[in-house]
Amino acid sequence: MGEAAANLILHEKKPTGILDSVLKIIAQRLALGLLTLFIVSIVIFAAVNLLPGDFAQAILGQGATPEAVEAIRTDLGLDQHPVKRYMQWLGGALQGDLGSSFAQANFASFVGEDSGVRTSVAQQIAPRFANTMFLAGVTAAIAVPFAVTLGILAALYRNSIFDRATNILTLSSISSPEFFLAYVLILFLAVLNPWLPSLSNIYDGMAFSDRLEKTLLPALTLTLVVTAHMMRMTRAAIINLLASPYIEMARLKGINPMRVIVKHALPNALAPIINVVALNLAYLITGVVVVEVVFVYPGIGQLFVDSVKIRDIPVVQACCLIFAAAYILLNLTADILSIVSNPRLRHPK
Amino acid sequence: METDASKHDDVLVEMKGIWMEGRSDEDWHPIINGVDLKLRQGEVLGLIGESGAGKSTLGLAAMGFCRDGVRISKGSVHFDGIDLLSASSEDKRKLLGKRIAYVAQSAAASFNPAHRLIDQHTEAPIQHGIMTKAESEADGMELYRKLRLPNPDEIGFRYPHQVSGGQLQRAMTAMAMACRPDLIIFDEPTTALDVTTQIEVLASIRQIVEEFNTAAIYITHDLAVVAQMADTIKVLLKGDEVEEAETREMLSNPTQAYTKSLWAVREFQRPAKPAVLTGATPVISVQNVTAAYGKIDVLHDISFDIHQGRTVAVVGESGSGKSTAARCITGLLPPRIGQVELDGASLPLDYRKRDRSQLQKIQMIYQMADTALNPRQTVGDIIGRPVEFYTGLTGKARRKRVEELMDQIELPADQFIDRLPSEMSGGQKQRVGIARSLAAEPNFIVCDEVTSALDQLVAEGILRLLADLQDKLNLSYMFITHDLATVKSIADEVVVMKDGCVVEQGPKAEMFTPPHHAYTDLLLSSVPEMDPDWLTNLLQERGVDNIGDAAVGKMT
Amino acid sequence: ATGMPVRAQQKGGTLRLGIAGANTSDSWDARTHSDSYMIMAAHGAVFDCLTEISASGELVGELAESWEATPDAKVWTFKLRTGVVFHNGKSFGADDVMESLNMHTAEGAKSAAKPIVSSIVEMKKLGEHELQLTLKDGNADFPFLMSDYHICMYPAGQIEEAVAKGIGTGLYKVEAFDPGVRTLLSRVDSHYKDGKAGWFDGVEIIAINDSSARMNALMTGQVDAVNRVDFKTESLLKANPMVSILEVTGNQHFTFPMLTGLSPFDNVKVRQALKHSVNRQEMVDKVLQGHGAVGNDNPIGPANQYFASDLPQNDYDPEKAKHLIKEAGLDGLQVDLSASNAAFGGAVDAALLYQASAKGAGIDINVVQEPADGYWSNVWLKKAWCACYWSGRATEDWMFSSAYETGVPWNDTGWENARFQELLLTARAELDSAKRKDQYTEMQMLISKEGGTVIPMYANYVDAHSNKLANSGTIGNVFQMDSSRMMERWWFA
Amino acid sequence: MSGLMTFLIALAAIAAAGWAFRFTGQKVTGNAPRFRDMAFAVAFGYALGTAVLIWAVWTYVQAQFILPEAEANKYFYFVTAIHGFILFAVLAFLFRLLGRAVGTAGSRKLFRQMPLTASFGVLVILLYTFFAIFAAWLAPHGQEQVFAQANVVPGGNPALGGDPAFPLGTDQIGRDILSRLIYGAQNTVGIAFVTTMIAFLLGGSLGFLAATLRGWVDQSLSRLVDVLMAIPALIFALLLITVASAWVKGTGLTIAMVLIMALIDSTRVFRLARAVGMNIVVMDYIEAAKLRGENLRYIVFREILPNATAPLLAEFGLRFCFVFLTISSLSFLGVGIQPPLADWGTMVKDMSSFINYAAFAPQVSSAPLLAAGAIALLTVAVNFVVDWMLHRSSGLKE
Ligand SMILES: Nc1ncnc2c1ncn2[C@@H]1O[C@H](COP(=O)(O)OP(=O)(O)OP(=O)(O)O)[C@@H](O)[C@H]1O
Ligand SMILES: Nc1ncnc2c1ncn2[C@@H]1O[C@H](COP(=O)(O)OP(=O)(O)OP(=O)(O)O)[C@@H](O)[C@H]1O
Ligand SMILES: [Mg+2]
Ligand SMILES: [Mg+2]
Repeated sequence: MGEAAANLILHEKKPTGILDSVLKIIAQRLALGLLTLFIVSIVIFAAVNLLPGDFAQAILGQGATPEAVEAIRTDLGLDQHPVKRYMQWLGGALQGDLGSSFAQANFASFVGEDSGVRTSVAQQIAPRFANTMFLAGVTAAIAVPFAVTLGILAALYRNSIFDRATNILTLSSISSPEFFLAYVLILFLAVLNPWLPSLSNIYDGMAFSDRLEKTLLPALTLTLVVTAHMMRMTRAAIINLLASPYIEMARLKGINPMRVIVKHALPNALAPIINVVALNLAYLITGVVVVEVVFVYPGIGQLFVDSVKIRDIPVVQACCLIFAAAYILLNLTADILSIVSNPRLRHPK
Repeated sequence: METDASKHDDVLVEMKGIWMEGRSDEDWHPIINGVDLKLRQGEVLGLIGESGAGKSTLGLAAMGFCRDGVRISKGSVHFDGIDLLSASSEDKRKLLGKRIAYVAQSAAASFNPAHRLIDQHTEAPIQHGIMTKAESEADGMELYRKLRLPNPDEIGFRYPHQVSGGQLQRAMTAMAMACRPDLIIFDEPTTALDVTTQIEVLASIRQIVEEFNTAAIYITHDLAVVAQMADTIKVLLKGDEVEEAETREMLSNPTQAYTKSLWAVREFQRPAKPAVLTGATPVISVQNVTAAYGKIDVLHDISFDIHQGRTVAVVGESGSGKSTAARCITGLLPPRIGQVELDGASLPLDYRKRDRSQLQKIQMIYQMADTALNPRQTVGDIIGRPVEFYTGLTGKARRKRVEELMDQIELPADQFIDRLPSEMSGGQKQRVGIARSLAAEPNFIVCDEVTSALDQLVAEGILRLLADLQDKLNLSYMFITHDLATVKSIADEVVVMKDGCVVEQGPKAEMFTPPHHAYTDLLLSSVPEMDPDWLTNLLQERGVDNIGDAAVGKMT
Repeated sequence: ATGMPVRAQQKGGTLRLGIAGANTSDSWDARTHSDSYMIMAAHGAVFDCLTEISASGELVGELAESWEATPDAKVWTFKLRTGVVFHNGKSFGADDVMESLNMHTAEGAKSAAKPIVSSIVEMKKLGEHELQLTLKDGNADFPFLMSDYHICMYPAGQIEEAVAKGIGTGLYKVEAFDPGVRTLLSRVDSHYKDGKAGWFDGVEIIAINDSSARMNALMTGQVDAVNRVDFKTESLLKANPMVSILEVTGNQHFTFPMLTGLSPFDNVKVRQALKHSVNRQEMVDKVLQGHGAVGNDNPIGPANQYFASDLPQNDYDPEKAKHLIKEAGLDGLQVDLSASNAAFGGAVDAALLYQASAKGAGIDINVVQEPADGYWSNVWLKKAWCACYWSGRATEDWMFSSAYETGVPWNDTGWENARFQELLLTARAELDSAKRKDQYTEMQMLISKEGGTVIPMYANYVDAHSNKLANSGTIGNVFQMDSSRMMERWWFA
Repeated sequence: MSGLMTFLIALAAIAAAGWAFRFTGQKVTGNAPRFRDMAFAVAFGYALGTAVLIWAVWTYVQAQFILPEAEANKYFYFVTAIHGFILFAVLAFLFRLLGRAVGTAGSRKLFRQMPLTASFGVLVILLYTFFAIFAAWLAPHGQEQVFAQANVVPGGNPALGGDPAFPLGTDQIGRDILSRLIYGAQNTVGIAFVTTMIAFLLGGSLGFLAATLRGWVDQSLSRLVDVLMAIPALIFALLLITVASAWVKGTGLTIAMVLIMALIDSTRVFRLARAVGMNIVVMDYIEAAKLRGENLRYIVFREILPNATAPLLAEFGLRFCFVFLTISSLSFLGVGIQPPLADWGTMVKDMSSFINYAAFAPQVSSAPLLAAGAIALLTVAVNFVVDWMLHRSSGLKE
């Protein structure tokens, strides 16, 4: 009997059981994630509203008359009770409306005509977020395969010079401040050898190749930042398993070392590797402010920092929410992938 | 296939003067000291010895393989004329799996959880270029059928965790046969199994080895098992060869003192105690207890009494609820229905609601001394803490009491009081565990498989100690075990459990004389005996389809 | 209206600028502009004003062709250029001017040019392209004021849209605008300045607030010119053969304004003590690396017409400062000084130098490093004492009425002085040059002695550009980057 | 195109060299296991490594002895890196020798097992601690002291713009960089250390509490931590510090920063402590203690804590690095340690623009690298030590 037929028999037996348990776990995690997101939104709202000063004052400066401040506050709804504002914001956010940016609302409303041209936060964030995702994507595309391959090789040739050198190099790179790495890369790849542009001013409608070229240097910097973590986890997860009886069994079957690692150790080490990859991806989306500053990369981190400074509450809140959602979503994905990669959970008894 | 005539001349494996070393911390310490080994085509060699004697190490060396941190410092290993020690790892890999195969102790751990059984089965034939995947799969199913696995055509497509332990062990044997090797190393293949399952695996291993005329090294610490399997037996002690002889010869006529002492362990027997007075209040009385983990009931309406100064042995296969019953008594798992009485008074079900004197009266000794003793506390602290806690003794008085207790468990206080658990052997750790429960001055002690992790010799010492303490202190024991030999030697009464129910209970003498409940019978008859013909006879008596899981299945 | 070309101009190419001073809150509303990025983009390229100060410093017409005043300088008549169209096709006329001016005085509007515009009491449309403005008081500099970068011309009736999209009459129209990130402009097809200015096909203005990144972008050829060269590294930048430094002496000065309404700065002795406890030469040497001159707490610089060069210099005199503190009735002085490099390059260093030199005078300055972003909205005009910069203005009156006149929004010291105020008004309408000189000298004296701002140094505008760029040889000194008109006046060699 | 060709040829040459290496190795050593079992990939790796080494030595010799000074300038960083590498390797080696020779039996054993990287780490940490504690005595000048000479080039060579009085030069307003680096050790390291300590006290105790008590305590604490972790650390810190800046200034703000960072980091510690605690709580000895009727305090502090020290200590090292780097980043973004306290992050930021001129003036442009290097050196050192500790506690023999 062929494998397919046998598969059929097996799957036919317990299709609901499999689906049930995995779906149930996923549903649970999802609900938990949503709850977390909800509480995050409260925390953020509270923190943002605790920020000293408000947008009206920040924008109007010393010359502000009380009436003008009041006018702006009313216009922006800042005079309402925080709880009410929160409910409104949440209601909007649930319908996908994140409000409109204070900074873009600006003073246009004092021209005497009714505005209607205010940029919505979503409009403002979308391109920035897309940029950040692009950077994260490029970095991930370089870093993940690189790190996993390095990790596998390091596990295979553990304790060799190669392993030690990789270990020292990655440790050093993870230990260096991001801006240091950025400057060193600029120094060697842009200044001393003008191979890559040090300025990552990407914009809409840029050719993909240009965009890629401009993103390369920040992506390389981030690769250096995240590779070590993933590589070391891959190595450790694999080496952890090397003492297990089934690895010994595989060796005693005369399987060559590379195959032992790739075929026998790696599938069982997937869960920790997936988790660390997800963690690092989350970092790429949310934690790259410094790199964005150094390379003048118009990502969401920059926007966030700028918005905090001018107290542009809708933007700050939206950014935070996106960060939290990205983090939660990636963790969720990692959880689900871990479940799916584990035959015990995939094929319950 | 070899002819019968050539069978005894063809030396397949020859190890000469093997010395092996293992690394700990900074230096190398000896593991095997100059052992010779010769194995002919189709011959089965039994390798026995206590834990740590170096059996596995030697067995693996016969494959030209060393675990990490182990090396062969002297000697030679030849397999079918090939010098395994100077062969390149490439050449060795060509032999492994193809001509030499390995069956590990725990099949559950030795199957890769990420792949289906059949994929693991076919890996070696495909990698060694012996068969195509399809051929190998068909062959695998054939082997499964020969080994009497249920649904042989389908079972291979399961993942390891979807198959029971005994079945896995047979699938492992099938996997070892996949390339029809000349030599198989069986490293304690049945140690992790219940007696009822073990017998099934033993039968199939023996059958397949005979059928393919494969040479084998069978490693175990159980004499009765090796007696069924091996042609010759080699006894190891701390890396030294004690003696080697033909099986029957060895069993009937051991020459060395160590071998004799091994044989003698099985003889320990306590004198029977008089029957319990009717109307006496039991120390512990479990009454109609039903308990559940979450929503699933694992104990169903069980009741038994334990009287002053007596030992009640609770037996049953793994997962039958023995430990759960103990957890109900100690209050760690409050029963859903029913109650537990101590000296006739009912106990709060949750241990957190019990007062100090109630807690003090019930103590527990654990199976794994490693996890039961805090690795960061010295022996003095481990024993001293309950002394201080329950009796309030401190300073010198406390120390004196600790020394007394250490005296009772026969560990010299001056040597051991400041040691950490990691600096002691398994038996010594178990003794510390006993002392810790004695320190509370209890009436009743739960012993949950306290000897299962120990060697026979050491285990016997612990059993004797427990018996002595019982006589001296008039303690009551609830003795959980799956080893019927232990039951025979120490119990006054026996409770047999299966699937969370008590199937039979009564005084030991009654329990070991027929007629039994069918399950008790199966349990008792599945315990291997030192007679080399035991398995053959049993199979003849019952038929191959009426042993192990199959028999258990038929019963319910 | 551009200075005479020295070399033949060539059309073509896209000019890429790396400019500091961008914010996410940037918009095309010229009333709110205060930092170089939007001034460059709006005033320098997309929008036009009525008048313009040429590279050589004289006032010329931009959207106004000519103007004349009544002798008391009260009624001004502007003749507007004809045939000018906005980027959206609307043609330019007197209505646009009137509405654009009214923007600054609209209800609730906060415009830095409000004082200028509010001095207009009447606007009269004399024709489609002729306009009469009547002032409250005479102002000889009024046409000068009309070149202010806040007073850009927007299309009447479409101001809201123009503010949102950037619709002006300038040489370059907006292709893409990403606040705080990038602006892309393209040359309009035909323009009234054709043949005189606007040689590039397009301009890309990239926001690079990080000075290190900005210099790097220039050196690696990713931009053609940058503003605000880091003085620290100017000498190193010069070593690069591909790059030229553009240094002009303007009226840009770095200041430390104190809010004179708050204690202890409400005490003039304290202010004077602080003025005597800063080592100005050291600051010029270290912060400007010599690219500038010692200031005298006076916003009127050597580039101005009525600069009072013989004013007594406020010099570093710790003893005198100590004495002044005592006179103020204080034992010692402890003050916070807020600074961020957003105020000007090296502001934190300057503050630290101030701190060090003031120690000698027994004054304990606590330097508070403020975040760079939002410095102008959160710190300046808010914190009692902070660092600040001024580009300077072409006329004395303009400078004073921007930041020193009582009650103007940018009076960053809140300083009010009756005599000064009186002089300001008189001098404004005074057409006699000698009298004006006296009046302005007295005003400078007042500010220097009693004013609330410490002006330790004048900084040259130091910008840098690639050698691929060429210019007429005459460089405007009103703002950085050729008075922010590099996009109009320069070309690729 | 020709570049690609050169590359391919070089690759082929290295591959050939690798093969030859293995072949001769096998012949010469009579098929010793080392060469016998060597995969081609490994041989290739050796050849590649050797090629890189040869290139490095060649470049070094070129730059040091052969090329004229102007051209050699290009390799300034390379040469400095090699000098630093050799210097530290030798120091670490000597230090380990010293450790093996003196001290108690235990410490000597420790040093015998120590890899060179770990001894390097220990050495650097000791040095930093020493500098941090005795900064006031060791630093030639005060951290706020301003001298007349600004922008003195590091190196102390007057011909290149240096000044022997300031061996590492002065910064843009004339403060001695060496002194500021030393004080920076005190400020930056001290603050990071305090922050990590607080994070551990908070996160550790709550984590163990959650592991022991389980139930709703565990649930609510874990959910809270989830929430706090969902907001990116650096950004959350930025936000909270901005909030804090409304109430406190200067040193107060630094203290607020310490507390905020500690809070944020304690969530990570909580996770670890809880996970480690969970593994310990299931041990039979904890059950034994519970059955004895022991109270929570005894169980947490006497039974759990002693068994959790190894992973916690390792985590402490890692956390310290992260906190340290985050503080540097915050300073770099302008909201960290407040001036005029010397702080490495700020120093890097202040001098970062010099780095662009490496091509013309390597000495000058190395100024920002000094502070950044100081940060990197310490974190590398701590990581090396932690790595070794983790390796030891993992019990892997390999
Ligand atoms: N990888 C290793 N490194 C160092 N020493 C080892 C290693 N493996 C085993 N040893 C030591 O070698 C000795 C023999 O071990 P081995 O596993 O062969 O014993 P065994 O007889 O098979 O015992 P068991 O019945 O417990 O399996 C033990 O003392 C053990 O500590
Ligand atoms: N913590 C738990 N949660 C859920 N189910 C459990 C738990 N512990 C045990 N069980 C289940 O309860 C049943 C009885 O387990 P118990 O540990 O009492 O068996 P046992 O007879 O002691 O077996 P063994 O000989 O393997 O120790 C088994 O089916 C087991 O799977
Ligand atoms: Mg073994
Ligand atoms: Mg059990």
